[in-house]
Amino acid sequence: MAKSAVELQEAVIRFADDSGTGMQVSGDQFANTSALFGNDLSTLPDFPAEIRAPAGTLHGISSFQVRFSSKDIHTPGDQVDVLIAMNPAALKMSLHLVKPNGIILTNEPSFNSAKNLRLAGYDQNPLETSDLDKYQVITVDMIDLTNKALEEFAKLEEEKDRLSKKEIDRAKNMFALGMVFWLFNRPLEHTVKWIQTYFDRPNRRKYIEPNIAALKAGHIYAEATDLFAASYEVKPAILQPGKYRNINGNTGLAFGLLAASQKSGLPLFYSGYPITPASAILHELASYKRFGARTFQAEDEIAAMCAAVGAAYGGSLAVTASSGPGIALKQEALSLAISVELPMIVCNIQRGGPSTGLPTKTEQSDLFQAIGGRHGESPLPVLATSRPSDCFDVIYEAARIAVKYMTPVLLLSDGYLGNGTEPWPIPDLSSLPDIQPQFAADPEGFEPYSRDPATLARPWAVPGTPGLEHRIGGLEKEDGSGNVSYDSDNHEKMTLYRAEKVQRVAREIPPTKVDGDPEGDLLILGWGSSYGSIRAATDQLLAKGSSVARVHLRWLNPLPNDLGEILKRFKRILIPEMNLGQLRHYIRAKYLIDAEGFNKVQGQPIFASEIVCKAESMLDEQKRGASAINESCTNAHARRFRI
Amino acid sequence: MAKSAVELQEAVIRFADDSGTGMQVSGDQFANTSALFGNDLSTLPDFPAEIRAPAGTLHGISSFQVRFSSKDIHTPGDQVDVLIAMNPAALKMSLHLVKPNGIILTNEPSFNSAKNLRLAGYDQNPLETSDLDKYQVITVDMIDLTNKALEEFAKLEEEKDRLSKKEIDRAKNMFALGMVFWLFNRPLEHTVKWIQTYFDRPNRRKYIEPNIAALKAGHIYAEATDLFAASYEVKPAILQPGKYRNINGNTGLAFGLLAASQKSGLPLFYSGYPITPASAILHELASYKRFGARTFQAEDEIAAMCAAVGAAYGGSLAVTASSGPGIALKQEALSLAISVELPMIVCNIQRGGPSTGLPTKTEQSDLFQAIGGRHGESPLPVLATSRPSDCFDVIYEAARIAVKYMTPVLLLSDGYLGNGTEPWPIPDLSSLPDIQPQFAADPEGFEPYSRDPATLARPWAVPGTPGLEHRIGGLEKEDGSGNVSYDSDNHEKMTLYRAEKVQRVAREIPPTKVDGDPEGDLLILGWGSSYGSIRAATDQLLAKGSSVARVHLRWLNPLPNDLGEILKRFKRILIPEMNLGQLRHYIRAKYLIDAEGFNKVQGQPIFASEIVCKAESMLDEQKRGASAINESCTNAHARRFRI
Amino acid sequence: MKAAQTLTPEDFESDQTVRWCPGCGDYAILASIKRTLPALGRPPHEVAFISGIGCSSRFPYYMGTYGFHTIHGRAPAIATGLKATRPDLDIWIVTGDGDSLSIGGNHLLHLFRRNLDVTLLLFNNQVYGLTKGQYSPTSPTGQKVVHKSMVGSIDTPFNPLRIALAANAPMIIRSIDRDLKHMGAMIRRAAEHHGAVFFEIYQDCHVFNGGAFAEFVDKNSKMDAMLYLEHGKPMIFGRERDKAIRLDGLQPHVIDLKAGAYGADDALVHDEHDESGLLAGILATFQERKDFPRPVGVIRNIERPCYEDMMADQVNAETEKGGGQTLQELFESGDTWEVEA
Amino acid sequence: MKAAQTLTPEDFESDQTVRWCPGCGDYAILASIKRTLPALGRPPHEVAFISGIGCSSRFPYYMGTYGFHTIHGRAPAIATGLKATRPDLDIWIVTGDGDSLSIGGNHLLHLFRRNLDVTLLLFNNQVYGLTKGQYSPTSPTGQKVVHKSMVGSIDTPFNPLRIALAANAPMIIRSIDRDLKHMGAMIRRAAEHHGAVFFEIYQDCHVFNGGAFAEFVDKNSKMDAMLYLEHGKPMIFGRERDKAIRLDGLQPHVIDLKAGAYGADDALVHDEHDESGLLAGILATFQERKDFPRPVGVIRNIERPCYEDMMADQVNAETEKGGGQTLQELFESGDTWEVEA
Ligand SMILES: Cc1ncc(C[n+]2csc(CCOP(=O)(O)OP(=O)(O)O)c2C)c(N)n1
Ligand SMILES: Cc1ncc(C[n+]2csc(CCOP(=O)(O)OP(=O)(O)O)c2C)c(N)n1
Ligand code: SF4
Ligand code: SF4
Ligand SMILES: [Mg+2]
Ligand SMILES: [Mg+2]
Repeated sequence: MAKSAVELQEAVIRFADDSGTGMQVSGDQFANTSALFGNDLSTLPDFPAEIRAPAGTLHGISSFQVRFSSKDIHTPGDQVDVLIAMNPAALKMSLHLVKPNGIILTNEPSFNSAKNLRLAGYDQNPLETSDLDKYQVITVDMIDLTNKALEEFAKLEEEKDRLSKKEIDRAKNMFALGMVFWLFNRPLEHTVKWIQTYFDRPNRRKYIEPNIAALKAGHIYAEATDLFAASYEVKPAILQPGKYRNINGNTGLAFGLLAASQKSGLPLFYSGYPITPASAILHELASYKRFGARTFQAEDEIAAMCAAVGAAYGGSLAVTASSGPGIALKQEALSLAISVELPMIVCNIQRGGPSTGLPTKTEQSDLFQAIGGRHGESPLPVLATSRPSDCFDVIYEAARIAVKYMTPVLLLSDGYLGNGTEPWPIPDLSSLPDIQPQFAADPEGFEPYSRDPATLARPWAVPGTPGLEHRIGGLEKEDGSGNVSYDSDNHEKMTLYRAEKVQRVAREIPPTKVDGDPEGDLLILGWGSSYGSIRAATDQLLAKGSSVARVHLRWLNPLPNDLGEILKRFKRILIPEMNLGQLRHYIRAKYLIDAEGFNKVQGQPIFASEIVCKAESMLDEQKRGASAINESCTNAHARRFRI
Repeated sequence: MAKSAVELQEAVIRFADDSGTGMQVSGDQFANTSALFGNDLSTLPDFPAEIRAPAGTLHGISSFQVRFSSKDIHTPGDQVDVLIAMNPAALKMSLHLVKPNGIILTNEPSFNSAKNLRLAGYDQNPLETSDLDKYQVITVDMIDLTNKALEEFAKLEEEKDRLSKKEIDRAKNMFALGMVFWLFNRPLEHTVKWIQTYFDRPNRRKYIEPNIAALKAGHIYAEATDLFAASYEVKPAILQPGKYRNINGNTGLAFGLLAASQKSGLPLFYSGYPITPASAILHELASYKRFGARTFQAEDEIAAMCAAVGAAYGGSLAVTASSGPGIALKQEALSLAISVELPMIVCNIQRGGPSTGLPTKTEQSDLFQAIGGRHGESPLPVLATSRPSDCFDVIYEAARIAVKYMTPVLLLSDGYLGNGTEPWPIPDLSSLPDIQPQFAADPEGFEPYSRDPATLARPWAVPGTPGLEHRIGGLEKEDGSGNVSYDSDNHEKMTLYRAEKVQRVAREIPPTKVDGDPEGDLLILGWGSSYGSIRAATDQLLAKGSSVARVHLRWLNPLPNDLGEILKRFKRILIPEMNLGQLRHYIRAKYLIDAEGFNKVQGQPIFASEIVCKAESMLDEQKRGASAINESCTNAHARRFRI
Repeated sequence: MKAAQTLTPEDFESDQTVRWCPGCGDYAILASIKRTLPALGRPPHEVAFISGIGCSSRFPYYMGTYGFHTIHGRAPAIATGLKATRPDLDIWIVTGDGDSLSIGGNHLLHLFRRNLDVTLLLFNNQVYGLTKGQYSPTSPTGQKVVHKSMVGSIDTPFNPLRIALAANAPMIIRSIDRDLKHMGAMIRRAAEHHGAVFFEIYQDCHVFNGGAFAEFVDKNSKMDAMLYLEHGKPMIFGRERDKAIRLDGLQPHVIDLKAGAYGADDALVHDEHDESGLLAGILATFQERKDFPRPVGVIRNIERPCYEDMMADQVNAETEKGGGQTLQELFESGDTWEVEA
Repeated sequence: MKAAQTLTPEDFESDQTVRWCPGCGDYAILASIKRTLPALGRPPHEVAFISGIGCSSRFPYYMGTYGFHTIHGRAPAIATGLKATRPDLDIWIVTGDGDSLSIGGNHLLHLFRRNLDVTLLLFNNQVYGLTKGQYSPTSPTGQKVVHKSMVGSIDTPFNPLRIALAANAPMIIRSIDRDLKHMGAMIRRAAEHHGAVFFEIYQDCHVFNGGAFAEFVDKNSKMDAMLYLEHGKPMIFGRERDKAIRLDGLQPHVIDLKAGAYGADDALVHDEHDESGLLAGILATFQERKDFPRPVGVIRNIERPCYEDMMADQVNAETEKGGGQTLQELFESGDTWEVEA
């Protein structure tokens, strides 16, 4: 019998099962449905580095976490309200995230398999021990129920339409999703529509009806039975008015490039070599050839970088992307791009390092590589995205700066932003700032290395322009003429020009936004994907009345001109990073301020709670002058590994 | 008629002519003769990036500067006493270095050639204008004199022995050298011996007699004529007792590796891809196969780096070297080496950047690349050579640390050190510190990622060892077992291990030597090849009674443990570098000290005089609180290029 | 450590769980290699597997030998450094079509040019498996990235045999994942050869490029689709051994032995040892020709001096020539002088 | 900007002084290219020379066209990006044997595999000139680094033609620096071809590898040492045109036309257009055979679709299919929702 729904402000749901069983789909469907319903939300997909590790193993688990709310939120959440654990390994991997008294929905038969239990490292079935006492555990035989619901499809006349048991079992993810939809009073329509279009392909159409049936069956089952103590409701969030869609960071980058190409009138050339988590950008753009995007899958990252240099030389908006290992390979050619001063964008979708590291995990540890990772004095502007929904703006700005200053620009994103989704207020193309390439055309007094007095940009003189024939290259060039020059004074002059040009980009940076107290005890400074956690943490701290504020940097090189003055207004500076303190290093060197770090290198986003904990211990220290608290939690992870 | 020689404490001679005319040989001969005579000395070869630019052009000039002294010296000198300018271009390129009233020895006929004058950019023959009034100009028709002296060889019966005019002309460098030998009362024997051995090859023997004849003719001519106002004498220097030879930095590195290989019992494997100014190391080692050195000319720098990784994996002392562009290409594989924690040495013989930059000029601008130029948290020890005679010690230490801590080590040298020569006190092999590789052999409880509690080094378990079969790779590894691990806590733990291991290398660094006042107004901090100039500058400042001292760093990562405390003892810190302030950046970030820089990026060594000038203006400021002086000179070069 | 003769497949097995997709062709390859190695007489500790990055390159983790999972495309260069300094080891390189022919193409060429005594196993699944299905340098033109509404590739694929021949690979072999017996025999041939072996293995990427080699696996088509090469034997194939290859001038043709016009002795005879590489060159063209069978087996097998042997010879020769000069003597040679105390 | 027909060599000359060693073969190549370009009808501003690093790669500085002296080994990749986006330009790559076959080998392979309409001029002097004389991938085994008491190279050299064929280069040409007339003719052939041209030029590095190609330059030996190829013509050579190439089975032989046993019609006839590449493959083996002449001229000349054309076609086709969806519409497609003010 139906219950009246309990109203919640927000909830965090985590779907987990073997990779390849459709859990990413279930999560994604729940997210989109909630977005359409008007919730603010944030998602965190997490899958193994192996394509498909063996079923039942801890390494094989693929999970998808979605947090949705009636207030605006910025992280996928530190703790889970509802965990859908389809097998023991899934439970093992996610249990530590579940809130006390949280709901755990499990698929019974997979917990009766000794093999599954062994693979997950359980010597007993956890459903039968007291381990889960502090949670609301709901155990359902989804295999059996799904098979019952889909009986008819197993009996169809037409051999080709008939479904095997195996095929029917695979619909259990829809059954589970149906139950969760009921739990949160969500409509099924959106997912039904999706099923109808997704399977509308040869040899796939026969799956449409069964999946819809499984979805509905799960919904009805939850409705009919008394499994859940209650159903819940999360009201729509009050977002800025406007038209929204859900977007992940890599799609945001792709869209931003299409926009920059259209606004600038520059043909888009994107060259890449597949690598996790950057490949998706290449896939996206390759499917937008109709907007004139030329995509090139190169033989390696060096070739991808070089092809971008060639395309920029020819007058295209040239872009390449990779992650750490690939960026390492691009550096030599990037140094050439800096020397010949051509506009292009290099994106680094960061992942765990060093070397191959943790390809599917996220990290912020390529900042040193971005700013200083080349030979010689080879400066370039560096900026970073901080949420899936700002990737569009950031890469658009990167394009504008690259073209205006005639310089390669390096953009840092990461796997968490690339795959995570957020509602995105769809911009009006006509309202975007102009990008105006200045192509040289007049042979009169033309010099390839003359400079715009304001930006120090050199002219963009593309092959094919009559009368501008000239030669460029990686050897040092004479100021003005661009002829090869070994003159010592000229070399210093050109070195200073290249450095100063990048510094002048700071003129483009709007006044830095300080959220919270304009001055006070603690400033939390961040960059990149820790944005959400830092924002949530500061909000909590402010709510508790602490004297804190936060600044989140989009520009890392150059740093904003007003940053030094802002930093001085606070007693202490905290810089949370998913690395060992790379931004902190630059802040200390430039401003000689003893900034402190909260550094987490676990291939996972920093949790807001961790930042709050660290911040409060710092605030306490100031009051008490004691560092007692400190030990308690903030360095918990560091302490675990005192070595 | 003979004159009694005027005694000098030191002198600087510069030989300059078209490349390929033997000026490097003349300079080298003068240097070796002086070394054998017992002078301390320092040399600076300088040649064009082109193999052989056209005769008479400014770009084609090859020069060799030698400074020799009866006191110990550390730089090739800022100013020249005697310039041998064999053609107008040579004069044009070096004139600004000659002291007022310095001697300029020129070869007349080449100044009578309109073409030569035009190529050098003279509209009149400078020998006939007043431009050179403030110098002692000596003009000799060396062509004519050499031809007269070698007449007989042009008339020889045997066609095959007979010399053409062209061949005879080429001996003029020996004629010039003979004159200079007379000017400084140097014996000819050493050069005569050298000629006899150097030309002792098929088709070359016929040049032995003529060259000796030319050398003697020049000597006699100077003796006989009254050309020079006086002859000079520079007495032997009082060096530490011991056996000496002249050495350049690249040979020092090669010798150091042979020594490390022999002392450690590890076979030496050197892989490289030719690049200026690092190629010489490959050439050197390739000629020492008899000491077991295996050298491998790879297809590119990536392969060279990878081959080193493979050799290290197999238990060799693996080494590779390149310069900036090549190091950029090595970074991805170097990151693998860091991840699998194998010992090896990577040398960067720095040159002017960015990109191809100034291949034959020197620079210190790859420090950022060395310390932070990789993706992920990938730390490694970095040290630097500071003079040709310490390259041996530095690379030997690099080998010792690499093996003891099981880590790749990056060594920074530069073109100036690589090619420049200095007297080298030949070490006694038996007196060098031990290098003791610890190869794992016992299968009992073997774990590839267990760690030595002191050094955190993992065991070196090479293929072929029974019972130690194991797998390693670039993915994150589980502490201990080394199995692939995506566990977040483990990743952080391993990241901290890798960082801490490099920090512990600081335990190997002896107490930092502070030369000059133990505390005071100004500390001049340096690294790399600015050693000589900094040392000379501090000595001058101390002599003038200023309160200064200097510290020269061999270790750049980690920095010495006692450095912070030392820095605090001085009111101001000056860091002269041939870059835009890369060491300064690290000092500021680590110690939050407002270190100042003297930065010269001209592809040339910093001059002692420039440092003295900068230092004095800083000292003045402190007294006067005025920055009046400042403008006068120290920023001269920066001011020239205010942009 | 056991005596070679008592070795079993288990001795070549690691304790790691295998992590390939269900149905992946890599499982079969792993099985035949584990099954074959014991017979080759090298104990596990003398064997090293070096791989790059890719699904295929996970291979070393599953072997009980020494193993090094390196970086993308560089395994040949790393193996070169290892073999040049450790000729005593038995070294196998495992790589994929992307790893070896896209990013790693140059190292592959130089490995075979220099000819080190290693065997390179190229798992060719005509796709980038690990990165989820992009086309590779061996993918047919038009191949699409799976699950993407993308237009197909416009790249012309490489013919791996032509690449191996260009680098003058002394031994060239081809086999297929599903044919364990043939694979085993070929692995033995590769192991016996002193010199670099280019070993292409058709491997089914079940998930992203399933069935790419179906015609060579399917019982019905396989005998007509493949030509099993044997040295000195005529090139006859077909389910009823009713087809053969005949040379007409330079160009090969498929002849029908039933039609009567031609007999078995018109068939081209295979010669592994053709130094010129021309015969292998003809076999290489088969995959570009319509209705031609795909040659499998030992395509080429000649002897060339090995790099590591020449390197060792040089070092030894120089050491003797060196006339026992000590290192100390070297340092003190040339122009030296004493400064007296 | 002049009309094409009135162009002169001076229009293709830059104001930079040429900086090669006296006697360097590069001078001759520069001369013939400047002399030939005016006739090809493209004004200087539509022409771009892209080079890597090396003495040879200084080439663009001396041309009055657009020029880009890039980095070592990467010119093919940079030219690919330029040609893919600017099919309208006439693009020439200038590279050396080290630049293109050592560090740049992989990019070279992929350039020809994809087949962009560019001409790659490989200045093969069998040595690293700019870095002062180390052996290169085309240096004969045993070559020493000049002025060094080093033992010789133990590397087996590449055969550049085999590399070009492995990448399925549609046009392959060889000429020599000193033969200005032949060079000029070949440059014209290359320019006429739509597709990637692999153009090997034997170039004398006077300083570090002088005389490496003496036999092909020396008046007395040259006619016996070289085989000038012409399409459809028998392969006859020799000072008295008294020698020819005859095919015996697969293997080529040099026959003596004077001896009487053979006549001109026994000679193998050259066919540029052999799709299979087998004939070119046979010509490639000549340099590995004793007493065989070195083939020069157009070795191969077939048509293959060009990468940049296919790319443009895809973009155009997609744009039409796109049915005029605007970018704004794309952004607003899929699941969207309105938040009311
Ligand atoms: C430098 C670098 N670039 C790109 C990648 C991403 N990557 C990993 S495997 C792979 C290709 C895999 O294809 P293949 O070599 O055919 O192996 P398979 O997975 O098909 O067995 C790529 C592009 C990487 N790991 N490192
Ligand atoms: C990344 C990099 N590695 C190495 C070098 C040094 N280098 C410059 S040219 C060259 C080889 C030159 O040989 P080749 O390509 O045959 O040209 P050549 O000088 O003979 O014309 C090398 C190794 C470089 N400039 N950049
Ligand atoms: S993705 Fe393909 S190649 Fe990789 S494991 Fe799965 S089936 Fe095998
Ligand atoms: S080194 Fe050789 S290739 Fe280079 S310019 Fe001189 S002669 Fe020519
Ligand atoms: Mg593959
Ligand atoms: Mg060359």
